[in-house]
Amino acid sequence: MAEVRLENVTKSFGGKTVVDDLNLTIRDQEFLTLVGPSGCGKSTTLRMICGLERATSGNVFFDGKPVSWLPANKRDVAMVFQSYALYPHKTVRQNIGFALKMMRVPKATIDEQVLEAARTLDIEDLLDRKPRELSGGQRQRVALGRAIVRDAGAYLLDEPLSNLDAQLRVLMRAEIKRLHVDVARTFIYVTHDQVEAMTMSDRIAVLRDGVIQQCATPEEIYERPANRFVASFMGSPPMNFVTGALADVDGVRMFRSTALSQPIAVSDGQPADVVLGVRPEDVALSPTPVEGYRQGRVFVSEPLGPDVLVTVRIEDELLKARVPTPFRLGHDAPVYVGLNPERLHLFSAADGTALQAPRDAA
Amino acid sequence: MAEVRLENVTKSFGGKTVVDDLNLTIRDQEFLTLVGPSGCGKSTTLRMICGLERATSGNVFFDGKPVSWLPANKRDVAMVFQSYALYPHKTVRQNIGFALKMMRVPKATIDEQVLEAARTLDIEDLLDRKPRELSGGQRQRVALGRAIVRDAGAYLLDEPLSNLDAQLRVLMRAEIKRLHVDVARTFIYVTHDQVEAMTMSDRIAVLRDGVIQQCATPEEIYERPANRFVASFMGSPPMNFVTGALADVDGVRMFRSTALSQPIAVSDGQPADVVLGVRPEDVALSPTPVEGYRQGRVFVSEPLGPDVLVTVRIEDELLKARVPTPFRLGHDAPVYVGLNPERLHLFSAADGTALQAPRDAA
Amino acid sequence: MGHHRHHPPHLGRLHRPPLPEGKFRSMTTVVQVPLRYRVPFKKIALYVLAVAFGLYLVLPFYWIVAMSFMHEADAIAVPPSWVPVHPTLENYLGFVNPDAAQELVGGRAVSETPYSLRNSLVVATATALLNLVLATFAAYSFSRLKFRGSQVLLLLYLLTRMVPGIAIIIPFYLLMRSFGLLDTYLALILSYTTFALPITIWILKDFFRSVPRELEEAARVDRCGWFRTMWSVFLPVAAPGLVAAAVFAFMTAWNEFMFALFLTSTTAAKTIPVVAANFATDFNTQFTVMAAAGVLAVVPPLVLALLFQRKLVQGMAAGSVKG
Amino acid sequence: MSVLTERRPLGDNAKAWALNAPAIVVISLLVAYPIGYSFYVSMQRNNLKRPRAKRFIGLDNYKALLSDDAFLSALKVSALFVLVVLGMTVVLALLLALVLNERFRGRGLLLSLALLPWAMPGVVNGLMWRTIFDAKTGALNGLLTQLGLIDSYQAWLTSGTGAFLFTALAQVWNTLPFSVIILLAGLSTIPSELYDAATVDRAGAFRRFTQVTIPWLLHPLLIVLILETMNAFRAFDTIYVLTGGGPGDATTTIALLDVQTVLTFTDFGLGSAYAWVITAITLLISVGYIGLLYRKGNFEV
Amino acid sequence: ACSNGSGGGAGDGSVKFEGWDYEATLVQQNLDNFTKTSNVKVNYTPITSAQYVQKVVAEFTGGGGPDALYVYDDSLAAWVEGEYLQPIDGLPGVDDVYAAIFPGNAEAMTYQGKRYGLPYYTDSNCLIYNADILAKAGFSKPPASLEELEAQAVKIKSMGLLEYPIGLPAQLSDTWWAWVWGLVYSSGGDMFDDQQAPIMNTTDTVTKDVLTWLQNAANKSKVLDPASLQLLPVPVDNAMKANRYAFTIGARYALRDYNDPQKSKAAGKMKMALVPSLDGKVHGTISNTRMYGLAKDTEVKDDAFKLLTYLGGFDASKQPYTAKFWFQQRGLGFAYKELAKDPEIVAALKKFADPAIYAQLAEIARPRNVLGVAWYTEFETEMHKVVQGVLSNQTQPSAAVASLAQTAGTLKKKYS
Ligand SMILES: Nc1ncnc2c1ncn2[C@@H]1O[C@H](COP(=O)(O)OP(=O)(O)OP(=O)(O)O)[C@@H](O)[C@H]1O
Ligand SMILES: Nc1ncnc2c1ncn2[C@@H]1O[C@H](COP(=O)(O)OP(=O)(O)OP(=O)(O)O)[C@@H](O)[C@H]1O
Ligand SMILES: [Mg+2]
Ligand SMILES: [Mg+2]
Repeated sequence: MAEVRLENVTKSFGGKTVVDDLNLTIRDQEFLTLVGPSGCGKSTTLRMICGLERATSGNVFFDGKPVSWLPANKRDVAMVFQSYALYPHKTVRQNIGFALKMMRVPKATIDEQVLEAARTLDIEDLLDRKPRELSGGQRQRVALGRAIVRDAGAYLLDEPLSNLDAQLRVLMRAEIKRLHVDVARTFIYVTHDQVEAMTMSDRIAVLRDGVIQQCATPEEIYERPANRFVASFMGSPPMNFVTGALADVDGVRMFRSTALSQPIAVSDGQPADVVLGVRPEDVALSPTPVEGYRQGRVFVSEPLGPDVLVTVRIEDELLKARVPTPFRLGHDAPVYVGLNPERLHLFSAADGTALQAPRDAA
Repeated sequence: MAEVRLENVTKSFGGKTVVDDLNLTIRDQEFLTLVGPSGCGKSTTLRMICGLERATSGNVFFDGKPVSWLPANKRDVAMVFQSYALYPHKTVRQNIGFALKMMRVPKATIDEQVLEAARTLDIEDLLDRKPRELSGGQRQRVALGRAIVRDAGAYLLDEPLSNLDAQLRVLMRAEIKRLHVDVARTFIYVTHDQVEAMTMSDRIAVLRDGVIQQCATPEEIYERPANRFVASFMGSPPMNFVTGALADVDGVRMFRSTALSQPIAVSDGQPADVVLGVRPEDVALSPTPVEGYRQGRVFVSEPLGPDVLVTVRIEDELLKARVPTPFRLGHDAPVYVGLNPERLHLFSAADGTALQAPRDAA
Repeated sequence: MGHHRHHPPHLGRLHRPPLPEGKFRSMTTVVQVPLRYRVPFKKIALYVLAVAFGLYLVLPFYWIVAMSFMHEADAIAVPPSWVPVHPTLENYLGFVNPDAAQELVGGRAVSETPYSLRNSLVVATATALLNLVLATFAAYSFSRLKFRGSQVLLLLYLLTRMVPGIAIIIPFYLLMRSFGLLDTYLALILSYTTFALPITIWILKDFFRSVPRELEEAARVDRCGWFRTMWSVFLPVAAPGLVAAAVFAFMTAWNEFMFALFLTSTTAAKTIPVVAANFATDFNTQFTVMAAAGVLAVVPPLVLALLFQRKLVQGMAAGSVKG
Repeated sequence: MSVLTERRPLGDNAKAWALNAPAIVVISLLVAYPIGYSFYVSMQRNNLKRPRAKRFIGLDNYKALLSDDAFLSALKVSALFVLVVLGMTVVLALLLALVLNERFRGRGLLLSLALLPWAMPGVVNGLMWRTIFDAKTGALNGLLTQLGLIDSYQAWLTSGTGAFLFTALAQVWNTLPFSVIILLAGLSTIPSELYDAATVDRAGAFRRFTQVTIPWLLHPLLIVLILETMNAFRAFDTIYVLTGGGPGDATTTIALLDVQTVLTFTDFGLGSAYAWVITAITLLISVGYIGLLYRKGNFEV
Repeated sequence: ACSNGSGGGAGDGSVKFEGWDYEATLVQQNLDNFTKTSNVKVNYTPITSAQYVQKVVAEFTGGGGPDALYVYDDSLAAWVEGEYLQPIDGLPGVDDVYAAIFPGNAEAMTYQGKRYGLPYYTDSNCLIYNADILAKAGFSKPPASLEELEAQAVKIKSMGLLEYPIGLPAQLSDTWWAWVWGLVYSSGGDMFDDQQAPIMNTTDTVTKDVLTWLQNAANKSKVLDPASLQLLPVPVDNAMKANRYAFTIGARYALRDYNDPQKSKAAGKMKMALVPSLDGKVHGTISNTRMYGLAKDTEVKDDAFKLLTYLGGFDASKQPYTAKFWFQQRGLGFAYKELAKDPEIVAALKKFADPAIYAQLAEIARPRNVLGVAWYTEFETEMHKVVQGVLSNQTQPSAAVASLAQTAGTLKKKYS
């Protein structure tokens, strides 16, 4: 029920700018995820949207109306704090029900909703404990519970699942998604978990040092990162980058580096110094020579469960490849490396902006 | 420099047992990871090892000597707290250097080491801030820094990377590993991140409700889970489970459920009621019929970046398959499902213990 | 999957409370006017209150200050003149120049004032410190350890403070006399310590309680023994409480009168309240000199307060623990 | 692993008592005897003016109190005084502490001012109020006249109610600092993120106060209540200087009566009995406060 | 200084001497002079006057009392009973002193037939009036009777010179209200007979009549300032000095200040007269005596008594040296009859009072006759409250005297 717009929002702490001229519109009912390296200003942005922090300059609009001067308690937003901020003097039940109590919801309704939220979060049997007596993950769930019982215009969730185990996280993710559908409100989500970001979001905004790098759908971000930073940031294990240059060899446009020489389809008028990007899953390995593959040697291989992450050394360059389990070559074994030509990224070596990306999203 | 042994350790909080008769030996210089659902007693176990909590019964031994009565400051362990526990009145520099100061390390050495740790953690420019001026991830890194500057007999790390972005986490993981190699001490690590657990550990101990389910190498845990719980807990997306029965059909031992009928090699003398487990990556999908594949219909597909997680419905059962991107079938499209016969798990329906697992680790 | 998770296959949607329409439902209804340049009511209220309290606190004292710069006759003039019309320093002169004190009522008191200020400072500071040390130990036990008899002990501490001083002054005097401590700092320090200790323990135990346990644990892991933990981590974090307790003990000692009167007799230990009392006799009261002495008596604690006020209002454990 | 000896450290019980030992030693060494002595004296006929009549009379002093009009009237005055002073002190102190807990210009100054009444020696303080409330030359009269609020100088302390209220006012001024400091220090322990959370949970300023501030302040408030009750019950200096307990009995509190009995009438027996009645009453009230507030405020972060 | 044994004293051979803190600097000077001449060391401790009695009591109780000390006549009985003091009968010069002082003072220093003190100073109550205001109202003579006093006050009031011409210190405090006694004694009445039985409600109606007069003055003619209820002696002094009252009843020495141009705007206008009586005749007035006493347990009795003699007795030239010293320095009243004729004294006296009236007051003054009873302090305290009731019109004089008599009875019983 709310479109949230940040207009030229800047936030400084004593001279240090942590959010820099941010412009971002989160559409009504959108699920937007904020990602970015630690300390890039995600929490600060949420806090400004929420009204806990006032922007040094710029404005926040809800549904087109400026709210910069509206205190948080009048903004009708729910928030999960990164640090939980549970009320230590209240039981879990009171913690979760507090906002409802503030809205003068009848006692019985509160109880019912708290119970239901607790069930969803699997903390039903902890309802009468104080936060002090909970484990880290349990506290985080209480913090989440405090937000999900609410009926707010916008939900801000600051890494709400970071301390939960994978199982639970999957479940909680589903619950949050379902809540999003159910209440049809705007969600702004901060996470460090790429799977979360990729699977849950309508759009992802990538922040770096307080500046938005790209704001687009998950596919777009993954497939067509706007610059090298986004490309490297999204995707784990991260994209391989090889510095080199473009050259025309026999009328074929080629990317060349010490180790690689790869034909590449690219429009004209690009700078010569470029960086080639290729994701590990787009690197194929073969124990036997294959046409167009380069020979390298296995440097190290790490099992990731279903896959194996193999680092291959070609000349002086290291390339990571993600191949399905089993992979049985040992250190220094010769291996042949091929790059999926359809899924190559090219960035300017100078400023890192994307020069080309796979034409076609997966 | 220390073997840590827990012997019949039990911990109760006011009647509620949270760690139950735990027996665990962490070998000298081992990297052991504790995993388990939120609230299963991981932190409590660490705290008992560390000496912050006294076991209700049972004993903790360091190098064979009982230390149950030794206070934390005499145990020579370093610890990253799940809740960070930074000293609010000290700067980042002082926080990190505090333990060294306590050990009367010369000032210059402290400064040097702190700086080095800060560089490793990428918080060099925050050294003179107080914790309250840091972002969540930065705080966590300070907490980590406090442990890594130390020269301790054992390092206990309670989810030290949960609030870091993927990039940083990969780096930090490597740093911790490197530290482990460098100092050659015992590491006990708690994480919810399976990749972390799988890639870093010598052994993984899976905890559930305060009871150890399995303690083995990552491969073992992944390939030969001791019971259904371990199987379901490790691996994301989790293993598929299909309840059914064993039957001899035409002399071939078959697993049968409503939806499936799968030949399976299994020793005799097993109970009839069993649960079949298969990991999503061991489920193959084909748009066209394949010999031995069952027909199902696509229920939902979720892109995970390099892979797609496809949920297929066969009769009334849902099976998840993880297949490489791209996967282009839409909802309700018919699809053919095959299980990798070499990678099937079988569990007793009654108590969940593993009856068989893939013979051969990947 | 964990046996303890029994999620219904399809979780029903959360029931939302039927909220009064238009009141909280959405921010669209809340944000009706662009609240851009809101009058900062809170700030205004804050300043109004601050000024009101400031006046309430300072006006009576101001009168003392003003009087201390007046001649006796002006001080009791009708209507009063709010600033000294014939300002004079003569009320203060005696304190620095004993000869000038001779002619005043309570001239001896005037000459004793500097000593008594010194005595008061020594006694009050020592009391505050001794109190902090003793109370820190005890308060720690109440805030961190579960032990049998804790509640009773807490009450007992209080009880010792509840018997009015008047009932124990004579036996106390006897006790101090038998210790040979009459007219010494120690007598005063000890008696004020016993007065302030129970309350200090109560004050500190509360503040200690709000220091996150994890901090202490972290310090232990960082190889601090208990004392070191207290000194380097626990106490600095509990600083506001310590300052409050110290101020309490200091002030208790600073303005206590009766015990000081009974236990001291010479400038060796007489404190400022005892000496100040000498400015008012049955026969005469040298208002203005007494006011000057009062002003002098207020200055040291006030300076201390200014020095320590920052500690008192610093937040305690911001940013240190998560959860 | 440096030392790995199996040496049992002290249990919580022993540790706690060890930690309390210094305080217990100091307190019992110094006040156990006086307190015991005074209790013993309270069961004596013991008037210094008649040393030969001294003897043990059990609870007779206490029994006599029941029919002692002066005592009963003083008890009533004291109760009222405690009520008025405590109420005003707590409200004003809370308000002032809240103000001081905000950031604004001049906060340090105001904080120091808030300590000021505390730093003043009782006699100076008494003199100050006397010159302020003085009927002939008082500053209050001067001020109110100049402001045009009264026509002529008033004798504020000559009516029972007036004397009562004005002494209470002076007493509040004096006892405010303690409460302010304790409450302020209490406020500073409240993590600001709790206010953030409560604000986001739509609690307005008032509800943040009742839901976050008050629960955190319960224990400091408990101390304030106990100590201010104690103080008000024992208030002596200010009352003595301002009214001497008059007019009539209007401001003769039990503490005043007690001091007078002991020091002026030198009746130690009766005076000690008064003192123990004061002790018993304050203890009872304190236990009441504790029962009311201790549990609720007893939580850990 | 007082840590040894139960004997008290300074323990180093010097005389431990305590007094309330009036002009402690002068006292010290005087003592230095004594030490110089006698070679007796004196260890002098002044004590806050408001707590003097209490502290001395504590010291004696604790066994650390002084060797010589100031004693109020009010405290004498209790301190003797408490065995703090020893009689000085028979010690050298005592008889001479007692023969040379006014009988009232001698009486005040005697308890149960034994003498306990040498006089420090004495004073008696008088009517103090502002002659200037009286003159403006057309009076050239001070009132002799209470009726006259009221009439003059009414005139002053009606002329608008003062709203309330009469002021009295009637706030409760631990000091006694001399003016009540003064009024009763000036009219020839008493509250107690010689056996300390209350007579104010029976045979002697003076108290009741005085109270009636007070009530009328305060409430009917409204010439007595109602603010008196919150006035201690010092504020009354201030008001007198500021010409804000025409009359008060107070001690003679107050005039010294009142007539000191440095301190008083009314300097030169203030005069003293006998306390007006009901019938206009001269009957008497009240006096008090402050004395030097000798501790019972002193170990330096000889030196202590030497000090006592220096302070309260005659010097080598048969002169009451210190008494004279005090009068000259501060105008403190003297107990020695002869001093009234001393030319130096007269000269000094003339500066602020009429020597004749001054002397007459000393002659007719007598001490309270209930000083010796154990319950005197309680009675005095109760009396203040009762008089406050009368002044504020809440108690009728008849009820007041009844209540006083009853109080005396109760106290007597309690102390028997
Ligand atoms: N002080 C306490 N009182 C009562 N129960 C407690 C207390 N501390 C922890 N518990 C309970 O003990 C169990 C184990 O807690 P612990 O912190 O060890 O869990 P954990 O495995 O670290 O979980 P997480 O991954 O969520 O951090 C939890 O169920 C928790 O609720
Ligand atoms: N009170 C403060 N004073 C100074 N700097 C601050 C303050 N609060 C935050 N910062 C800085 O602002 C930057 C952004 O902080 P923020 O909490 O928004 O980061 P974040 O993106 O949420 O990081 P994380 O993922 O680690 O939580 C950080 O570099 C942090 O150090
Ligand atoms: Mg953050
Ligand atoms: Mg944990």
